Amino acid sequence: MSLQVKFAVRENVLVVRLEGELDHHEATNLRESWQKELNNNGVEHVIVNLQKLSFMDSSGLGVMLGRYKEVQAKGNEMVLCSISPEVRRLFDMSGMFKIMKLVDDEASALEMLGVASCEMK
Amino acid sequence: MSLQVKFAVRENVLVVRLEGELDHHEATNLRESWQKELNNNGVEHVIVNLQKLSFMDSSGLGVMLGRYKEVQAKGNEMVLCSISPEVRRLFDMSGMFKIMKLVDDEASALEMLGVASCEMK
Amino acid sequence: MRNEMTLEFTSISENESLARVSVAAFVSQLNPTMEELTDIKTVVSEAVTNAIIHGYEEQKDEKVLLTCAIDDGEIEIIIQDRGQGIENIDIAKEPLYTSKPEWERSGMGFTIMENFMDRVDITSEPGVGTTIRMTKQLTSTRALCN
Amino acid sequence: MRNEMTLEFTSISENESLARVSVAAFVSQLNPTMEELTDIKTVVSEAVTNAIIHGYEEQKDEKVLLTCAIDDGEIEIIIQDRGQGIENIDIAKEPLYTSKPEWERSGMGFTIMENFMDRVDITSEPGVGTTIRMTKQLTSTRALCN
Ligand SMILES: Nc1ncnc2c1ncn2[C@@H]1O[C@H](COP(=O)(O)OP(=O)(O)O)[C@@H](O)[C@H]1O
Ligand SMILES: Nc1ncnc2c1ncn2[C@@H]1O[C@H](COP(=O)(O)OP(=O)(O)O)[C@@H](O)[C@H]1O
Repeated sequence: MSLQVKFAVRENVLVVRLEGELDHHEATNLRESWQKELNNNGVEHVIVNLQKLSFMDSSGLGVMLGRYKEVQAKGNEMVLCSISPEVRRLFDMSGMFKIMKLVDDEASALEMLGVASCEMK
Repeated sequence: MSLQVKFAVRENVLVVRLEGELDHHEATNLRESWQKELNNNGVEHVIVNLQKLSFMDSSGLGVMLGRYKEVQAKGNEMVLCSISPEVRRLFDMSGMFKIMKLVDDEASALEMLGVASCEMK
Repeated sequence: MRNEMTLEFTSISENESLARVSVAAFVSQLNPTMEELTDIKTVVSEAVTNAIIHGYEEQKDEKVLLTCAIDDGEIEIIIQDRGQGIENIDIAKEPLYTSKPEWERSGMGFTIMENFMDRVDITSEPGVGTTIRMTKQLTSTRALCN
Repeated sequence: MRNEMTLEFTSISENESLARVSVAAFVSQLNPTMEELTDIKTVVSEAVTNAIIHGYEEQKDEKVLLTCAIDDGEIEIIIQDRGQGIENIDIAKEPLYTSKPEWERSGMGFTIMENFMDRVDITSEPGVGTTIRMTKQLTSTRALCN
């Protein structure tokens, strides 16, 4: 029921794949590990893959908004993809898509950020 | 989390496939529908397929033992198959396999009961 | 028929998922839609999180009390803390308002509760604690009443 | 660190799964093995079922009380009813003994509790009620203590 987080780097893009449930308890750890990844690796843009995220509440929104602001402050982009209907309800209700971009899948997100869309490791 | 029960008849054998969790709440319904099936269809022997049963407690043992006695009283056989490790613990502990036969899968159970082992509908 | 559960637990963030899972298991007796179940898990998570971080300011030896009752397809959820209470409820309810921006709170908790439930009542007294009472009629049963 | 939950619910069989699911969600913080988790769900199911069918004889407006505490990998589960109580605990504990054979009870409830837990204490008074207290040390944490 807890949260699994996987990071991958593709050229200058950090891909964050979330799996499980993102609540206040998980938010603190996620924030820390995510910030660490953003400071490494010469990463610029971010893709958040929500495909396997089955639950999220407003503590999750806080983490997303926090990272979005950091990325945007450096003139870079953050794109969400592969959202499930469960999690989409919260994003719709809270108007998050007026701020962040949402695309269907990782391939589209990579393309949007100018990364050649071949196989991802 | 509740129990799904599927019955199938193959020659003179009633196949009972259980899916989900079998506790006291579910046991009463299961008992009734199972007894109805035993009285129909010219059924003699019984195979209980436990493959998708994820939980069972002693109320479930009661239902199994009850049907076993009814089947045995008519000189027929009841065979269990495809038990999961979770449910096996309870059966092992309570010595059920000293009474009932357990085989690996439905095909073996059908063979044991003398039904030709072709495709099941 | 009325069915009721009361869950009391230590005020630590590990128990946020316990609260969601228990309420979800309880209300699933009413066969809610997937959307309704998600809404209910979300509002429970919001109110319990608030009790832990705002009510008790992360003191780990307090208790959160959760009551859930179902009666003819109506769900009532009450979440209570005996923490520091809310000075001004009208301000607290405003979308995006948070007293803890440094913790990356989004200030959307109450807005989400009010959107996902039919009714939300907040009772709070500084120094005494906060009680959130929420109700929701499930659509499946609402249709049956017509 | 100690963590505690108390769950009180109406004495109807629909709530047997609620009790299992809540305790499972709570103890999963300790990372139990699959076997340990199955054992715990099973004993909770046994004791709660007994409270509902034996303690309250299926009266649907009573309450079952469940407490679960975890402390350094030791799990304590207490299940209580204010029902009719047990006349003779030694007889009740015997494998295969049941006072309700006509309901297809297997008489294995207490035997399962004693096998799957480290310790089971039964306190009961006719006309007052029954309390089952069970403890179990998880192997993962037991290994750490050596
Ligand atoms: N249980 C509570 N006890 C004390 N204060 C609370 C409680 N719940 C909410 N509040 C106050 O109301 C504000 C708004 O809550 P909410 O909309 O959930 O946003 P957030 O939790 O993101 O701050 C909180 O920042 C806090 O000041
Ligand atoms: N909570 C309880 N209240 C009253 N009697 C109980 C309670 N729990 C158990 N008993 C008595 O102990 C007997 C044995 O219990 P158990 O081993 O669980 O078997 P079973 O539930 O299959 O009868 C029951 O048949 C009942 O007479």
